[in-house]
Amino acid sequence: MSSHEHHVIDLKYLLGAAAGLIILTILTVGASYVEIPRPFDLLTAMALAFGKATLVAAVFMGLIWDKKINTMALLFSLLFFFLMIGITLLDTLFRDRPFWIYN
Amino acid sequence: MLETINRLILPQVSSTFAADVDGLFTFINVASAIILLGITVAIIYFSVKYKRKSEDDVTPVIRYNTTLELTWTIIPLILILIVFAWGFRGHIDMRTPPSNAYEVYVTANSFFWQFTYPNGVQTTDELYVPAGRPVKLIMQSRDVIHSFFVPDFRVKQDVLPGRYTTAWFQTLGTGEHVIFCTEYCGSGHSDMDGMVYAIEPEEFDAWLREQKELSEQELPLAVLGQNLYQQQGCAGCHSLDGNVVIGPSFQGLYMDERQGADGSSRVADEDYLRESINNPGEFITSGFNNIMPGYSYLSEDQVSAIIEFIKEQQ
Amino acid sequence: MSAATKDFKIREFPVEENPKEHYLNAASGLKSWLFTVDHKRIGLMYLASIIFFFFVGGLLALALRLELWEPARTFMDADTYNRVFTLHGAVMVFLFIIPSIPAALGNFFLPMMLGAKDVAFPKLNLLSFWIYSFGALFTLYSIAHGGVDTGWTFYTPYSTSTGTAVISMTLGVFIMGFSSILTGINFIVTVHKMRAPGQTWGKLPLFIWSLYATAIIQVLATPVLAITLLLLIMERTLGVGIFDPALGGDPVLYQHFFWFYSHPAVYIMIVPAFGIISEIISTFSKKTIFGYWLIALSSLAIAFTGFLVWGHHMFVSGQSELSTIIFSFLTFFVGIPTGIKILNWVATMYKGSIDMKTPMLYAMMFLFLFSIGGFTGIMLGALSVNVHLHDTYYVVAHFHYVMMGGTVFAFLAGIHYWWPKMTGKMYNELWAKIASVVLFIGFNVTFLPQFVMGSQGMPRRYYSYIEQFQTLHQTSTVGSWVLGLGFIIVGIYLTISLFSKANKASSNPWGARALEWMSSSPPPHHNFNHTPVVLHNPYDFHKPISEFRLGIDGSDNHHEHTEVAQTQPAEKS
Amino acid sequence: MANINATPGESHLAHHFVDSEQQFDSSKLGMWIFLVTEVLFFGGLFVAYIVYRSWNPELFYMSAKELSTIMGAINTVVLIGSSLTIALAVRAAQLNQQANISRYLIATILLACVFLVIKYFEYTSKFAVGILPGELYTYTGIDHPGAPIFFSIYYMMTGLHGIHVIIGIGLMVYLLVKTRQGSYNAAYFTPVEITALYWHLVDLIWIFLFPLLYLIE
Ligand code: HEA
Ligand code: HEA
Ligand code: HEC
Ligand code: CUA
Ligand SMILES: [Cu+2]
Repeated sequence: MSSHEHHVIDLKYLLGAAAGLIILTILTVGASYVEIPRPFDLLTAMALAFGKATLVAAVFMGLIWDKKINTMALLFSLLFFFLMIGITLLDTLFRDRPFWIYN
Repeated sequence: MLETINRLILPQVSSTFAADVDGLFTFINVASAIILLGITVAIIYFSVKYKRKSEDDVTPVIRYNTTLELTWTIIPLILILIVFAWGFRGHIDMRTPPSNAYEVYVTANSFFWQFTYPNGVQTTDELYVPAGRPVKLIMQSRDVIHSFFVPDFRVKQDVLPGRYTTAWFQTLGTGEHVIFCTEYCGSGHSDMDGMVYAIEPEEFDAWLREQKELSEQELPLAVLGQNLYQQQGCAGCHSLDGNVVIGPSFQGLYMDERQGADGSSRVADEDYLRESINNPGEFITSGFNNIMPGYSYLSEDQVSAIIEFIKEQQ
Repeated sequence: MSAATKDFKIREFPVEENPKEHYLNAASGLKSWLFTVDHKRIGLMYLASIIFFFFVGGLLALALRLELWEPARTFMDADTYNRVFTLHGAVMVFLFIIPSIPAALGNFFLPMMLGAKDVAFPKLNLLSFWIYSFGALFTLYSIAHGGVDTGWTFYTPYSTSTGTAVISMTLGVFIMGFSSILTGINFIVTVHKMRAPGQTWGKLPLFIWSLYATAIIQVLATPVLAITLLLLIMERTLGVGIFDPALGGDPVLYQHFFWFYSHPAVYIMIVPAFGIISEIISTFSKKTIFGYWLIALSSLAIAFTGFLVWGHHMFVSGQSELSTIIFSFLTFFVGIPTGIKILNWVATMYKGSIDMKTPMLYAMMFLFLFSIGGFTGIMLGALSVNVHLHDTYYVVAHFHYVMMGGTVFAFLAGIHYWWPKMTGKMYNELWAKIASVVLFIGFNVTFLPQFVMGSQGMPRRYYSYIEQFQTLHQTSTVGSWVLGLGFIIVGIYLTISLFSKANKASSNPWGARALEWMSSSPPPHHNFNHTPVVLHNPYDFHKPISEFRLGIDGSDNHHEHTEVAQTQPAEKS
Repeated sequence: MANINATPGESHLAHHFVDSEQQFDSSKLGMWIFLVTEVLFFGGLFVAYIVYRSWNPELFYMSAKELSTIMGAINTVVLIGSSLTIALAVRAAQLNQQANISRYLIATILLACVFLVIKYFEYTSKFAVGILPGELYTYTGIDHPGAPIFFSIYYMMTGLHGIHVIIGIGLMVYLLVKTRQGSYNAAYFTPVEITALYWHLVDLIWIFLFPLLYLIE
């Protein structure tokens, strides 16, 4: 039971992912020149970035073919990152607003 | 009996929301005590009853009991919901000053409190308030974070640099109550205390007027300087009798040869004193830390008054 | 590693009593310790360092208490006092309690309980010890250079403006953070990949479950502390101003960052202690643990919930009302899984065969003291009450009850429990019991009065105080001496037990069932002389002990692969 | 698990592992967990970024204008390229193509250096006009009371990222030396694989930094 079982990623996937990444980069830059109303400009940019991130993680880092636990580790880190941001924003965005029950 | 215990372990009840806080405090204590007692009794009882008799005692296999598990999930769950709701309700009161509250501006400095009343009167470390009327404090810090705490009122709020925070209270009657700083702020943190004097509203109005008149009087420079010495909190760090408190004493300071921490030395003439007050970090006297706040917001006249006062301390 | 045990022939491996060869004499000389990759030796080195720093922290605490004898100055000035409590807090938290149970006892026993020869990355483990020592050096350096006077929380803007050695101290803590992270990574991977054949998740000892939950917190929270301290260092050196209102920054944001780590960190401190208690209560009651899965999973529940409540340290900091309320609400939910643990432990004792040996005695004290600490935590989580109690001695008493009464008492329980396994020697039971009672009394005399004075409004971090509090402070100070006396007794009888000859321990003095007891005392270099196989849950006391001593027939752990490993430059990971 | 007693054909098996698959999986899981810590490490800075951006949207808009989109975009492409080359290096190792491992590693190192050189030019052009972090900030082109804050965050984020790039280069140089010594082959390439994972993460973080710092409209 040794290492030749490791999945060798097909060349076409690697090149395809790279191409996809370049295209998405061009799209990202392009989108920044288009007037998109606020929050949506940021959302578009982030959606594109997440698309790119998924490509890197899934193909380059081989998560598609890998043990599920590794994917879970990555997702967990994101979950906690979002918790950190989300809960902090509950403070910083609502500082000058008293809680609705008050008054 | 609970009441007696409370009086022993809690400060006096002197504001409108203190009683509610104490009520929740008691509730949690009693509930906890009951559960704790249950646990302790069980432990002791089991240890005695099921004491090991021999090395090959056989014990039953009990892995799980849904009813029990549910019981000790649900009862605590109910208790915490009560505690949350109660604390939350109390907190609403604490965070919503009535709109007719009397407003006082508070400035926290290392290590003294300045109170500014609507008519411009200022006091240091002494807060006068009309008894029985809601008072709202609008607070800001001039340097690091401090925290305004009056145990008798159950009021506490951090005071931040660069931003206002507020607190409010309404006393139940006249009285004197101690103020503590409860956010660690350096050498003088434990000395950063003060007093709230709740006095009858009429008395308060009279006091306010009197202070206003006093402040408008033409005073000799040195006397004005002495007032500022008290008001601006210099007294917290600089003594007049030669003792070192946090900073060097003012006694004999004028025209003295001062040794700097960097080895240089300077004569404490008027220029030096002005600089030391406005920008104390420029020249650090040896043996001391660079902790004195700058007073560049004082007017030229005020600085001169202080200098005149320092000159008198020979 | 899901191993189908049926592929192998298994047989019982009797345990060798008082072996001639074991990990302690497998090699000798200072170098054989400092550069060892044996998890057991690394564990012991951690243990020694941790005990050393506990004494440093303890001496600082005695100094604190002594200074508080008189309302004004007793024997040190305000600046010294401020440095002393900062160092006490920082040493106790970062150098003692965070590494304490995981890095010392965990390192020693995690691989043994899994039937593994070592942790997954032994070199990383050694590196982690060295990083810890290196970080500790920075801390000592900052003590030598005037100390730090910010409090262990390093709140800005005070920490960016004070003239003390903040940078070297925070750098030290930053570095030690990596040690904590590496230990966490090592443990997670070891638990996932190196369990003995047959050891499914449902057959893991609860100490492993607790270390696993702890490792998850370490891995997720510690990096945030690292970035926080890095920002603080940048703030002091370059004035980046992210936390400085003068440059557009916000000091409250610092507190979010700090507590995002430091609240979960309190569960780094306590969850491993829970693990020890599970082992001990079951063993000394000689009874299957009650609610195995609930105890196991509640560790994970605590770990997860622990990430959502950090703002309860900031109720009066000026954060928004919305977050204040949400944090308060979530805070209480940690109490539920914790309570489940406590009550399951109590239920385990029911109809047991209870033997009040020293570890069990400590475990009972733990239950009592930690419950008080936990309930007062609930008190502090209640919004309106917190406003009154925040930053008073009530908080000081709360966290000493959970950290000292909880973690330290559990740590003591663990040390006594595993002492025979680690050293091969038995301590004096009578003296151990006397010491535990002295500690218990001393502890309560020290910290109960602090609840009272805190409720009355005595603020913490106060070098001087108003006279009203003097009696309570003096009682507390006297208590701290009783504590000191207790620790001196512990130190003496443990040291004696090491050097006396007559008290050799058997391999399983308590009649426990977990794997580490199925090896000799002290264990051999490779933990077991065979590859252990697990059939039962480690608390199945009704199964014959021989079924816990199984191993793969013909397997020989002695020198399998070792020659190869030594000649090859083994890879780093 | 079948070969508990297998004689170690793979010389890289450390003594405490049962077989090389266990060892490989362990290393990989270990690396992934390390990457988790990296995500949260950078995560702190992203939180700071988001909080300050929500407070000062105008400032972020004005400040981002100072950064060169072209340079940022080029660097993005460079990093994506380097991710591809290191993935190819892993592939080469899996396929036992010794020479290709070296070749791709060199390509990755070169691309990483290109990234740093471009970053260097970006930094110096900012320094030249007084755009420095925090207190050192002297630039007057942005009319906003909290003007330094954007660039403080910018320098912290890109600086930390840059340090990761430098560490990555160091690791790859080490791999290159080892490859030349013939240490890696189809049976054993764990170090290449986990370094590649690390490098991809460096790329991942840049993928987020680029739109957040350079492309604010
Ligand atoms: C080991 C460390 C440890 C542990 C385990 C805890 C556990 C808890 N802590 Fe504590 N805490 C600290 C260490 C710890 N804490 C430290 C160091 C500080 C101060 C830091 C500083 O400022 O310097 C602090 C401060 C602190 C505060 C801030 C106080 C302030 O500054 O204003 C709060 C507020 O909510 C709090 C709450 C809690 C709660 C709810 C728990 C819960 O986890 C407790 C849960 C346990 C129980 C509830 C008991 C058992 C349960 C039952 C028997 C079932 C029945 C239960 C119910 C009915 C609820 N803690
Ligand atoms: C693990 C954590 C831990 C532990 C175990 C302790 C243990 C103790 N702590 Fe501490 N403490 C903290 C963590 C801890 N503390 C923290 C985080 C703070 C907050 C700091 C801050 O505000 O920033 C704090 C703050 C703190 C204060 C408040 C200071 C203030 O706010 O002004 C006090 C005051 O009483 C105190 C006392 C004690 C005492 C008496 C012990 C005792 O339990 C100690 C018992 C140990 C010994 C007595 C040592 C035994 C040694 C000997 C007997 C000497 C023998 C020597 C030789 C043979 C050479 N601690
Ligand atoms: C927080 C404590 C603190 C406060 C409040 C404070 N000072 Fe100081 N002061 C110091 C310290 C410490 C020094 C010595 C270090 C230095 O030179 O900066 C000092 C130095 C001085 C000096 C120079 C003395 C010398 O040694 O040559 C003068 C003059 C002075 N202060 C005046 C004032 C005045 C006037 C006020 C009030 C308006 C004031 N200080 C408020 C702490 C304080
Ligand atoms: Cu001001 Cu503490
Ligand atoms: Cu907490």
